[in-house]
Amino acid sequence: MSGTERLNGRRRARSRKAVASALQFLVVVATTYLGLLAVTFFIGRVIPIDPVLAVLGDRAPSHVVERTREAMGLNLPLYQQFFIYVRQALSGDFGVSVLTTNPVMTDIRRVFPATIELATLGTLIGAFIGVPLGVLAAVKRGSIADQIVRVIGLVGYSVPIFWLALLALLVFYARLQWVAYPGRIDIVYEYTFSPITGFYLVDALWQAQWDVFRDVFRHIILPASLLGYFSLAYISRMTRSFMLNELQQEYIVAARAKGLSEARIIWGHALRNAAVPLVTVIALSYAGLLEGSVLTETVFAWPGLGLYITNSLQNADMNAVLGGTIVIGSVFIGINLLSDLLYRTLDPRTRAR
Amino acid sequence: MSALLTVNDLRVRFPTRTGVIEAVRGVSFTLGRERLGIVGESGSGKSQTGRAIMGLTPSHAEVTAKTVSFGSVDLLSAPPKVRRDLRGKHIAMILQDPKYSLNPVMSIGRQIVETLRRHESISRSEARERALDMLAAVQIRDPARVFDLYPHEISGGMGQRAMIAMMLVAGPELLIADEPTSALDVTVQLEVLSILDKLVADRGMGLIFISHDLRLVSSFCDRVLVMYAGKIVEEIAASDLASAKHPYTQGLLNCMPVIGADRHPLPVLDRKPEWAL
Amino acid sequence: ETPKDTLVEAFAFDDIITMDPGEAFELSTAEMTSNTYSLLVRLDLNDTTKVVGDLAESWTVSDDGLTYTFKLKSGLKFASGNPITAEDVAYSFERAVKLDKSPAFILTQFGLNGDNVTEKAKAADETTFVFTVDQAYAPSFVLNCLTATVASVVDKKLVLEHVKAVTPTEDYKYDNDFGNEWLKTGYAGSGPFKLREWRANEVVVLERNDNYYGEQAKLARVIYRHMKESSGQRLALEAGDVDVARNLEPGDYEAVAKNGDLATTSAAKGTVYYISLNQKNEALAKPEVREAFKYLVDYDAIGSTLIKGIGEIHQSFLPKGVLGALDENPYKLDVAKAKELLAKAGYPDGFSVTMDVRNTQPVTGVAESFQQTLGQAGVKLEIIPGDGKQTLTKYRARNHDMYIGQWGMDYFDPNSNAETFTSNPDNSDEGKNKTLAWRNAWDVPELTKKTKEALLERDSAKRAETYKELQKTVLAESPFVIIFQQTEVAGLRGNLKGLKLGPSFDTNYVWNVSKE
Amino acid sequence: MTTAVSVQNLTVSFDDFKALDAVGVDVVAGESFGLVGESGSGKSTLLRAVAGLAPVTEGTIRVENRQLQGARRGKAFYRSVQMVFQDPYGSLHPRQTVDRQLLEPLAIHGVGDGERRILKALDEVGLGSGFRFRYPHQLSGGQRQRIAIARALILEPSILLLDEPTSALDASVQAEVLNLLEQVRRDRKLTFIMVSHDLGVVTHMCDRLAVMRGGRVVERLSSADLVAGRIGEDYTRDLMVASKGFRRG
Amino acid sequence: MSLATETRPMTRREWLLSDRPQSRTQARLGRAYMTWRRFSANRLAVLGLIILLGLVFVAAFADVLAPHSPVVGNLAGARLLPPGSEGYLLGTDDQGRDILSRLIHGSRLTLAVVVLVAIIAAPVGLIVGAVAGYSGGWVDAVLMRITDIFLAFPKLVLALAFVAALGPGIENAVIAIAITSWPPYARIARAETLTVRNSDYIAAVQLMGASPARIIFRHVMPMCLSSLIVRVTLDMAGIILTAAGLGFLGLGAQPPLPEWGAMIASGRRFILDQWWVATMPGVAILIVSLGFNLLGDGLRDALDPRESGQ
Ligand SMILES: Nc1ncnc2c1ncn2[C@@H]1O[C@H](COP(=O)(O)OP(=O)(O)OP(=O)(O)O)[C@@H](O)[C@H]1O
Ligand SMILES: Nc1ncnc2c1ncn2[C@@H]1O[C@H](COP(=O)(O)OP(=O)(O)OP(=O)(O)O)[C@@H](O)[C@H]1O
Ligand SMILES: [Mg+2]
Ligand SMILES: [Mg+2]
Repeated sequence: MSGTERLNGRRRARSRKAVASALQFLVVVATTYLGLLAVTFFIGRVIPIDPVLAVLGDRAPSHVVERTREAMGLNLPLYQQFFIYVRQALSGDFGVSVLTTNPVMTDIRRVFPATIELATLGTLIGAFIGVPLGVLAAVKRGSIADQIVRVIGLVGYSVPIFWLALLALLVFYARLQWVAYPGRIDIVYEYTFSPITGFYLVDALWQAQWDVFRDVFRHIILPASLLGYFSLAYISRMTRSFMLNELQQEYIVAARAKGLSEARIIWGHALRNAAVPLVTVIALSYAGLLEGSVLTETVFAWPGLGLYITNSLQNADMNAVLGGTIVIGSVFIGINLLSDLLYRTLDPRTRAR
Repeated sequence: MSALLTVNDLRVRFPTRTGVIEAVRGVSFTLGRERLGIVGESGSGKSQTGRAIMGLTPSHAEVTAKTVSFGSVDLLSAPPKVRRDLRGKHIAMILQDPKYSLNPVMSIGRQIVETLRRHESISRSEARERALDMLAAVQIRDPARVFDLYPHEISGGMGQRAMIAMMLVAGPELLIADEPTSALDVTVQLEVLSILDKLVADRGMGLIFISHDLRLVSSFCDRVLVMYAGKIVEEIAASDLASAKHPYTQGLLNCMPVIGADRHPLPVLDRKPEWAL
Repeated sequence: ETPKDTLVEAFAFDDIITMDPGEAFELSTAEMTSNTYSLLVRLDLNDTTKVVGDLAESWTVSDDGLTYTFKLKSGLKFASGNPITAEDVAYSFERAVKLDKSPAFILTQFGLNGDNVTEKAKAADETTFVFTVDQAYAPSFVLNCLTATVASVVDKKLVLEHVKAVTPTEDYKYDNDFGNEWLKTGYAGSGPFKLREWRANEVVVLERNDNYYGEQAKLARVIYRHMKESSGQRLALEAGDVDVARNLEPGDYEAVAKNGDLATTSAAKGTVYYISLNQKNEALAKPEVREAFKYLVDYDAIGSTLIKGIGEIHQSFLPKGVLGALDENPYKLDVAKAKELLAKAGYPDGFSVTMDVRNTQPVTGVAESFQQTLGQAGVKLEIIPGDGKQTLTKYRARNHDMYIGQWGMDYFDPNSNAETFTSNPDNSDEGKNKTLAWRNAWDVPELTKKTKEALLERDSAKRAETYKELQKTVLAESPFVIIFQQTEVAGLRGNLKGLKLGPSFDTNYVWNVSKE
Repeated sequence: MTTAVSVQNLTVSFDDFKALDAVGVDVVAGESFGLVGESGSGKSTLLRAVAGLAPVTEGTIRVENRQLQGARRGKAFYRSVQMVFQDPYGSLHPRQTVDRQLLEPLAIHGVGDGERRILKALDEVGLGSGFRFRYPHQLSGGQRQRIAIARALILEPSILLLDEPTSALDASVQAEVLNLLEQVRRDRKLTFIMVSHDLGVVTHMCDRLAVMRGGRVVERLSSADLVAGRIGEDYTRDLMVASKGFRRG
Repeated sequence: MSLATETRPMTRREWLLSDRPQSRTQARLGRAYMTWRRFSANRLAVLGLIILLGLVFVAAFADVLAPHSPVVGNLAGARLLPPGSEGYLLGTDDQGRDILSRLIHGSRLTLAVVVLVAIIAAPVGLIVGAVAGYSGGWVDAVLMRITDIFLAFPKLVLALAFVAALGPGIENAVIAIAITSWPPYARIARAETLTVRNSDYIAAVQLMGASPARIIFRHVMPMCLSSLIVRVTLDMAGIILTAAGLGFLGLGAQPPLPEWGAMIASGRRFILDQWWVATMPGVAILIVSLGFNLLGDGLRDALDPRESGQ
């Protein structure tokens, strides 16, 4: 029995495993998505709202209501309805929004960039401030700096976002007039500025419209900072805990024994290792912000997906609500997938060779 | 004999919630370019002694000594920068378990190169060459391949060799090896030890070899320090071990089952409280 | 600061679901439609019991009261540049009736249907439009109904360019959609403004119609920006980000009124807020209980706090300003009296009951206040909150105990409210006519008949008298605790001139607004 | 002479990796049998397969002349076979007192008289009742290993599987534990299968041993042969040399 | 440690700290005492505990503590009074109700939501995770699939949709939050179970012939418990915030229940002029969820020293 033979066997097994795990991964994504559809479908059926009412409004006379009810064909067997539902959802067809009369997908395509832009900026703020803060707290464990970072994080964890948003609005908009509100852009620019990507900051930069950029920035900065704060609270806390863990490892001692500087040990070795789980944390926090937009967007009248969903909910526009839920859910799945992949590339131990 | 390292009354204390733990309680010795073994049972303070010399004691611990000098440098009063420059370049340390002591997300080669480039301003390619040479020196058969591997992709024995390569690549004068082979298989253990032995001999380094295996230490080192409860209870030349005076040392020697020696039951240590005083 | 030539209004218009005048029946749409489309006749804002001509130069009613002949003004043009003819009017009526969407009943109640509409609403010549009704209704009724937005005149030529073919079915016998799909977001009118864009829950943009026959609108553009929150609207108004805030609540309204840079305006609207008692509930069906509940609303406190400025205590079903409206508020909070009545009804210790309440102000606040005063008389009220659609679904299925809500007039005529509060032709669960009386299972054959008669009374004074009687009956006996009439308010920037809210939602005109 | 444990042609695979490859071992009742070999050679896996803790793909295991099926074991099996693990820090439940850990097997098997048995078991492994209510973290490594032995003995098994029971211990403590094991074997006439990588320990404890490498048994020999240098395989000889300590050469 | 222990009777502290406990109770108490000592050394954690004890106290004696009725106000006479007004320490709301009294009574709702969610979601997650982790194979696959599906959902949006489907009200809010909050617990319990499953002490119990159920419930679950407790405590803050969020969107507790989130929602309308109406309940939420977070942090340090890095 030679060692190489065993080794080869293992390698073969590993590559077979890689294929199998890729397949498994697909199955996982598919079933998750199907489950998402099943639950949204279920919610859509169970909801005690007359769908006809949603289409017609309250003041429609009875015969119109009756006629529409029949026309909407709510009489097929459930499984058949579900089948149709799945097929449509897979082709990106979530029906027509009652509220806007547009296909839900068209609406989402219009509002989602607003949410993504907000959440992305929030996450960037959160990560670029949160990670260094977390590292600082871990390195200076027990110091005043650590305590301050912890308190910042704890408060961020404990404060109702919509409440803080209200207060922030009161202070920075109503009293100080530092920022703009509401929406993404001033009315003035509404008809002189034609976005391409839907991400206004990017578009304004792209087209070199500095005044527009300034205006868009003034609109986005407050909600993005708030979201950034929440993201920061989470990220700094997790960074701290990961860093503490890494700093205790033997390889840190080994690195010190090599004579490396503290900075190199912290940023090059410990953080590089902490980065592996951190990627997941940041991705999760990003997903959380996308979802958390439901509350923030309401307060800031931010025309994004969150506001779209709440509005639709309040108007019993279930197609839109479920479509939005599915899109956010899909993005969640996608982000999880992405963070998984990132995890794999960052961590050589899980990297398939 | 010109002393490479002088340690006088070294003490390491850990303040904890339940009181102060004295891990090392007044250890003194001098070391030339020789192989010095430190043995003792678990918790006797062997590692903390080694780490205190390296300056790797956890920050909340308290390290005091009359002197800890490396050549002409007083280590304890030296500024951190000076100590850092010494570490890796002049004093190096090998840790027990390669599985945990190598950075898991950095390739073996980069970790070796990192030591070199920290202490010598040389080009990337030159550093790579030196690292490959070093890998070859620790008897790794295919250095170029191993260079790019990650710690989890190599075996324990290979990891320990890489660790040795990483620590010795900058050519230190003093090496502290803290149980460098106890995580390895017996057969591999010997290979690694012989590599270590050869490198130390070739380069004329001083070596502090920490182990709990008295027999191994005595066969590997010139001189042995026996530690018990943070103190050195006996210092003895390896060749004189059979005539050790301290009952602890004798107990340690005797309690190991030996092939061919038919002792049932095995003699056991009868610890006396006064040993710890 | 907003641009000089643009009016920016903060307005909660999340109810808009279509901009097609033949289909739209929402309050916010009414404002947009009335500013962008022309009608034959409009409500006379100086005397809301009368109408004035819009496209119509003049009109006559035949002696038998069945034929209405309208003469159009000359030289009229749509925003598209197409001329306006009687043909367009006829087509507008035809499509509304044939589409048979929510507001169509305002026309079809005169005996129109898909088969006869081309006969009953037709162009006699280029400028003469003839409208035939099936009974000799009070002319005020007919004309009032024609002020509704469903009677807006659409550009036939333009619409025909955008019709979509559909397959006829049992329910819908026509081969095209009369441009309905296009008009949901499109525009084919002739009003002072053109509809440029509507993005649901975001923005509605109106632009001046240079082809308008009358006086040109003063501003080039009106932008309605969707904002739900009163406080947000006020903030934006104070900051000058908007010129008008339309959905201010009492506190914010007061603050705006006090602000020297800002001004306010208000107008009583044809909407009443009421609490209704489902007569299917044994306890609530007792006449004494119905009466007791009317004594258990703290009208004064509500009037001076929760609805201060945005509503006025008003206990009869016809809003002020409507023909025959009764201005009497006999009820006051009187817990002792209510207790007495409850004891008489056999509930000396009160009882438990639920009320469906939608999550909007001031309804929630009033409901909570009512809950407290009911509690004082021993009646335990459980509030079941829900969004509008949820509570309505339950309400329309008659599954509630009590309901609090508002009723806005469908068209500016007393019959609109009289019919819903006092007529219930078939009280069975299958009843086709789901009036408020039906929803609360209030079976009143006598009143139903009387309501019908009022419709055919051609003498306006007598007609008004009948409505007064109906209101008195409702006040005394009905399961409706009518509390107040809505006052619509707006906060304005100080530099705004000419903004006046009308008596109904389709009379909030913006073409007279200008900026200094 | 009866066979206590008989393993024939045993193969254990994890996914595609064969941890044991057609291994055969016969252990006579009352003897002490040793398994040596390098790390990863499958020593632990063999023991775990016997105990029903590893997935058997092929081969047969007979314990006291009863053929065992798959990973399922009857209650009787557990009363005759017990195991002591390598890592004294990992083999005791960290949240349970010694008392609870010793009581558990009695409770599972519905054995009464727990009080007495626990005290007796503690006594037997040289720990007084003072240790009864301690948590594992309040014990030293050697003491933990004694508890693990007590736990294994409390059901009065006839076969004890020992997976490197002393390799995590200091040499001085190792001697104590080895003495203890020898003594209970003598007292109870137990059959031992003992894994170790230390030839010294194995020859000290066992009559016969098997040398494993890469999932296979490469050589079976008696301790006496080993001591006398009657060794067939190079690998065994390497092990032998290695255990003598370092030779500068 | 003192050397004089033999000569005088043990103090209670020494009895607890004894490393030679004489009875089960002493052992258990000693362990608890050690945990308490570790916990109480963390001043912030003790503050968290005090906050929560305060919450429980206030909730228990709400009837005695509240100066006014939480539901009946004085609409005509005492509406929107600022804090410090005669008889109204924290002011009144738009129905003329005393905000302090409402906050005091609201503590019951907050506590109820938190406790209900905890006793629904945590055990469900624990059982699902432990069973999945221990069983492995298809049981694991199926259970984890379901868990992942729920995890992939946007939590708040899903809760919204559920409440919309079930109808608003505090019970439904609780159910909706519980439905969306068990999956992380299942994940934690499973992860913990996986590490425990392959440990030797579980192998030892298997070797005693213990049934899988016994192993899961008596040996595996206790190991998951501490990280679960920590996580649940930390999540409490999130639950309070989610409940408040639902209330804020008008889908939480029914009026006139003094639920804090709903109070913010209704006070939000007055934020510009009567800031206290929305601010007071916000502060209450902040304090209580801060309390939970502090406690959770402290518990983690005390129960799960690994994670805190001690
Ligand atoms: N961070 C620390 N805090 C408190 N006590 C510590 C710490 N590190 C080590 N000790 C204590 O110091 C003593 C000596 O530890 P050391 O690691 O030097 O032992 P050792 O001789 O190397 O043992 P082993 O053979 O197990 O490695 C031990 O009793 C240990 O408990
Ligand atoms: N549960 C498992 N899943 C996958 N592989 C396993 C598992 N258990 C053991 N193996 C593999 O089986 C091989 C044999 O392992 P085993 O534990 O039997 O070795 P051992 O001889 O006891 O080594 P050691 O001396 O290190 O304890 C090893 O390569 C190991 O990686
Ligand atoms: Mg050590
Ligand atoms: Mg093993």
